[in-house]
Amino acid sequence: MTETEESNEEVEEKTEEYSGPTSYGVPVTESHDQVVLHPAPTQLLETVTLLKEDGFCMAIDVTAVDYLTHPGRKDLPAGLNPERFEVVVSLINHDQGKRVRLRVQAGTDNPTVPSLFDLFPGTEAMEREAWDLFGVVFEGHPDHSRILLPDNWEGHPLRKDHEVGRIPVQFSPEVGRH
Amino acid sequence: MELAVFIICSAIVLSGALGVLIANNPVHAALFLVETLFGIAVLFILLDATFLAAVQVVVYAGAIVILFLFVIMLLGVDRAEDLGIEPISGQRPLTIVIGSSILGLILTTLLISVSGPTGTSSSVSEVSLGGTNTKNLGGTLFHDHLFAVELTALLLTVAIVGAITLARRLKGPLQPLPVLETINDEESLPEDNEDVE
Amino acid sequence: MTNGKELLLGEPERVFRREESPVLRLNEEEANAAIDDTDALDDDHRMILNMGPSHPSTHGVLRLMLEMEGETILRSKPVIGYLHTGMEKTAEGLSYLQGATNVTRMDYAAPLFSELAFSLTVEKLLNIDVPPRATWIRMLMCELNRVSSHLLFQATNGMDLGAVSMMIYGWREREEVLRFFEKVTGLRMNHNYIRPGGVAADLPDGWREDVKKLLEIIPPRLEEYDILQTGQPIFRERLQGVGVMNPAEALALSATGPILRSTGYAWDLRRHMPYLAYDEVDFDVVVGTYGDCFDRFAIRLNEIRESLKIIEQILELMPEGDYRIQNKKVTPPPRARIDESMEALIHHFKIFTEGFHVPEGEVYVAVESPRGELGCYIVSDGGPNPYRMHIRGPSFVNLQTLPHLMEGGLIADGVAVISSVDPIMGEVDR
Amino acid sequence: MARIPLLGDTNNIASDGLEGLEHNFVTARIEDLVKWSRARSCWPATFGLACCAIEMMATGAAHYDLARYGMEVFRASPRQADLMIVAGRVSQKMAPILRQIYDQMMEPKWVISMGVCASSGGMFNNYAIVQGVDQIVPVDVYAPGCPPGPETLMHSILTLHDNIQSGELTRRRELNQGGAAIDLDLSPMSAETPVEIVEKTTS
Amino acid sequence: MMILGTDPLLSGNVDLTVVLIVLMKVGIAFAFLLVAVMLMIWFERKLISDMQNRIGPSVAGPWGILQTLADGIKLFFKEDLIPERSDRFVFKLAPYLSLIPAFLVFAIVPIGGDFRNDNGGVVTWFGHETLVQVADPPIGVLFFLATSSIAVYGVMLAGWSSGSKYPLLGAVRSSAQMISYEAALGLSIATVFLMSGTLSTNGIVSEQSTWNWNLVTTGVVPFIIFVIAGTAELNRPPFDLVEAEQELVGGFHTEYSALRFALFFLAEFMNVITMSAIAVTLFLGGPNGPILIEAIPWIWPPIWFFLKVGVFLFVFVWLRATLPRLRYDQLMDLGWKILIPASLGWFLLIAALNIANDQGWQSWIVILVGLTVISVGALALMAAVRKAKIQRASQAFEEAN
Repeated sequence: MTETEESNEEVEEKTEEYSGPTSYGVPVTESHDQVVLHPAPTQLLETVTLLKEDGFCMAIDVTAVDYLTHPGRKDLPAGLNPERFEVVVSLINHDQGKRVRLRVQAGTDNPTVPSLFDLFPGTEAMEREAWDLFGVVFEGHPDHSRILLPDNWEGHPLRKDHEVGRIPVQFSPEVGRH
Repeated sequence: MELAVFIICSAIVLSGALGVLIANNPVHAALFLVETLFGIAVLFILLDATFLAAVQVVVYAGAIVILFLFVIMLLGVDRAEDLGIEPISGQRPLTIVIGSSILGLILTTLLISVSGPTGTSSSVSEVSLGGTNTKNLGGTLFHDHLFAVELTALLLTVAIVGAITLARRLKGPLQPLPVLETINDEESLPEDNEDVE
Repeated sequence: MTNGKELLLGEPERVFRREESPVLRLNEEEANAAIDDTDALDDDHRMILNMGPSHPSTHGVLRLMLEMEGETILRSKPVIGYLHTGMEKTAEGLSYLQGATNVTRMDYAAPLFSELAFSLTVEKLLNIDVPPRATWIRMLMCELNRVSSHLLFQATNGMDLGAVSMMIYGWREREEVLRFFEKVTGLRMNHNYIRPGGVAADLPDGWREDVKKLLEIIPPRLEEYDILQTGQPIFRERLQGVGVMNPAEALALSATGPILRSTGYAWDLRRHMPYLAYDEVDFDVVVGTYGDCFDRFAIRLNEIRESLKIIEQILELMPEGDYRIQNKKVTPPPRARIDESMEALIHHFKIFTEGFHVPEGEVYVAVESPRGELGCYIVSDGGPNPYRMHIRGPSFVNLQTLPHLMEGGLIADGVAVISSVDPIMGEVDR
Repeated sequence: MARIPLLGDTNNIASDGLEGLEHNFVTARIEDLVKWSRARSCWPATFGLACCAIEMMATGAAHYDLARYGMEVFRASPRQADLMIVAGRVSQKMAPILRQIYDQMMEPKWVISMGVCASSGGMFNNYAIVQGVDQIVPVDVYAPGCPPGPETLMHSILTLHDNIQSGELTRRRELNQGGAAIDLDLSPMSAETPVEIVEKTTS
Repeated sequence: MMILGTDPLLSGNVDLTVVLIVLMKVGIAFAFLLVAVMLMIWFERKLISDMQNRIGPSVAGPWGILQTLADGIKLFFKEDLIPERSDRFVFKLAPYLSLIPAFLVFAIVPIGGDFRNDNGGVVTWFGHETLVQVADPPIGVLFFLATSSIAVYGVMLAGWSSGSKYPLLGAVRSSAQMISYEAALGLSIATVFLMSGTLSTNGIVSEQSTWNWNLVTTGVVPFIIFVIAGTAELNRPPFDLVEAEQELVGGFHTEYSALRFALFFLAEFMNVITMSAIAVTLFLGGPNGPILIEAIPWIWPPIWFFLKVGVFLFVFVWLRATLPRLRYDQLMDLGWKILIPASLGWFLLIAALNIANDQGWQSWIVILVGLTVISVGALALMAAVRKAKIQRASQAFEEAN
């Protein structure tokens, strides 16, 4: 945990130094005509609150990306420290027909971001999915549990260091009772 | 032949009654009760009281015991009970004494008043003189004893109202979400549902 | 947001609750303990009932954990993952050309939409524009697919309410659309027809007549559905006022598609953020009024009519030209060229073995599938396979509305609600 | 043998009706009669998983109509079903439940593995999908395709009917003890400890 | 014995021929019912297929007519199971409780006989005068009500004894449903008693021998109520909540397999046939109908009877193919708030008319006054129901906030 906190602080320091274009107080870039914001995990709730007040009324998607084998990506704003795990949140503004995407550098070993449940309860399942498949912790989530895989599954299969291949049938007397 | 039927029915009635007492499981007890009621219905037929026999089955077996079962299943008390426990000490011997004395009293009274079991079937009894037994029964109830019948009906109605008042319990979310009256408007027909943006 | 607008949308308070929420937040062990704990049952007459995952009305393998009092549903929790296929992991091992094969198996009732979302995303990453004919073919096929998907809904919805004939009728009409699909794509479902760069093949000869025939067959059958269902008192009784949701709740729960529109909130990506050529055709966005199951049913029924309207216009507006982009790097050469040209052979070989490289970057593109917003998020590291491919399945998100819609209803209402949300488990579990 | 009788052809109906009972109906052996009835009344369990389930339902609908073979009686309760059509990919999470449902079915019971995902995992050779449902339950007929069209499914159903009627399946079943010979090691679930699945055949 | 009633066969000496005739009747009724059920299942599957643009069973036997036989044999030879958590004795008993009443009811239905010229349906067989029904007890229709109330036990105990949740829910539903609708059923039949003045089925049919069918004389309403309540009593769609496949998997018979399940299946369809037969007897004049060819007069009554029964069977299948299922509370509302008050009101109206006839009052005044009173009552009831609904809704609303 301490490592994560340290890295978070590091990110904050970096963003303070950041001199590029900002929007809602956080660095902003553009990817194929799509607006991408880059808040730090600690800034996430604040940014999303601002966005929500600004008419972004729906959280369309929450997912995560594991950049283990692709560390040197170029599309981050200069000065932002890339981390292994990134949480991607898509919001939509119905009035203006605009989308915005937030890419949060969640950390390397114990990726942690605050849960958006209190702002958008619709993110509950998506955050559970991100935990299930990537092991990203969402602090303050009301039901932080696996959603797609069995409760007693070990590992997070969409991480890049997890095998793709065939795993024989697993049986457990506990699951699947009626 | 009638004697044979009588003996068989008596055996059914008695074994059923005994079963009600002995059965551990309330559902089994209720089933034994049905058995008893059936036996009695056949006994009624033997006495040519066919209407009574049918009503016995329709009302008692068809409605009342079903309600018993309904309650038993709904409340989930359908588990076998341990009969070894006596909530009131000495209740069993006491029951035997009181029960047998009441039985003795009734039998004595009956034997004195009608001078022994007659075995007369109802087709020749007072109720059935002239006309079918349904008609006579109706006549007896709704001509001769109308006041008593109505009084009983009133009593039962009061009992039902009382039971509902006592048992009604308002807690938690009730029925489906508030059904607004407007929902039944014609507006919700799909033809009118299109909203051109 | 102004106050007036909030009033219009309603109060979303219910969905924000952590405690006393309609969502049953129990895990497996706690639920099993509650099931075994018979004393607890006696105390407050509540019981935990498991519905599924092989229950006839749970549309495949959805499992619901219901907390019931008698037959009234108090809280519930959709338990999913029984069809988890690991498609997002598989996608990382497939090239961009093969990717459509993978995503098409997600929403198996409307496979073309997943292909479309995937292809549009890849095209955006590649910065290419497909020829107009490809765009219009895509629109034609997608709208037909929307028709077949909604017909399937009509069938299953009828079945879930006990109208057995509706099941057969819905399938009968769907079969007509599938025949056309088979003619065009070679398959009845899981077509892999829309690919990055265009579509797999041009429309076959006589497609216009086939589509016209469909346009003739389906509308009168929809009238029959109206007679059998819409005007049916029992049917209306079963659906009206059941599973009500207001627009604010739907927005908060990120519900899209017919669920959002049923609350009276007009939001359709085809109109409000047009893609393909939807800004060139005329159609209506169907919205409901009360946000109940009946509205969701009626919206789907009328969206079939709207789709047919669009298809009619496509028949007139369909341009001539290429059905896929003429870019050697992305599209394989025609079969005849391979025999003549060494270069074509090499291109063909490269595309089908290694695949084409896509510039580094990440992008999210969404389309309006029959179930709501279907989005595709792809991260490319410059290689021939997507570094990460994520599909935002509308069913997956919409499923969160179930506990809120079912709260306080009877089991039978629960069945109607599940049916009206119309989840496709392949897309939920991916 | 697997043939669909010409539907409009009423001349053949009488002969088709009791096909397999070649000799006189009255003097037919009881065993033949039982086999005939099992083949003619093969009630499937409602058990759909993925894409194939849609095609399975399409097979039951108007254009293909499984009812012709007395099979429109899809039973929701596995106790009353004779045939389990595993229609679609079987995930690791679903596998124990599938086996449980199979165990709840009464003998004699048959299994059709519909589609490549159920038969072999198909294109999804990854952590989530069971690579072939025959690891969990004994499969009698495999239907190829992704998804198999209604014709393919019907062909596999008719093949099953033929095998039931010829007694082929009953013989095979005796060898593997009705699927009981598939042995499952019930050790705790984890990705690291693969479970041994041994198929014992007493031959 | 009075229970066998007014059959002239038993009024004289009971010799061997008489006993044989009685046995023959029982045998024919039994065999007829079994064959009819077999055909009924086939008929239903074939007809519903037709309504759904399908072909239906066509492989087992000519036109699939042996489909039911195949199902039966298969179920007979299937592995049987008694669930571990079940109550073994009751579990085994329940199917028979369901089946036997279904058989018994058919005994009181007159399926033929000559009812012309106040003949009372008497025919002459082997030199003995007899009725074309197994028994004609003086309480005939009450016997039907009694047996049908026993049939509830089969369903209810089957659900309970299975020892699992879905069947239990099915059982509780069924008992409530059947009791509720039995009241409406009984009240609608009561109007027939008023018109006929007898409970005996033979007597009721005799009263309708001159096209004065009870359908008309009781004013159609009781007939409609009888058909609706009868459908509910049979657990047929749209009232098949007991089995409700979409909600309760299989309802009360979820845990049953093999032969025991077949018995339930059999009982269900047998009940459909007997209910149709009773409806024909009570409202449609039973076997009465014109004798078209005088040469063989005895053949016509059974033909008319089966034709009328066939119409009912068709209607039951039609309902199943068309209507969605009611919800449980809607079912109860229909039973208690509409059918029972309506049948009660109509019963009182008919009774008033009867008294008017006896006393020589003007019948149109009675009808006018009666209808007014009934509609006032109906309005009052509707207002009460509506008020309760609003009250409950507002209460729930307050509690929610």
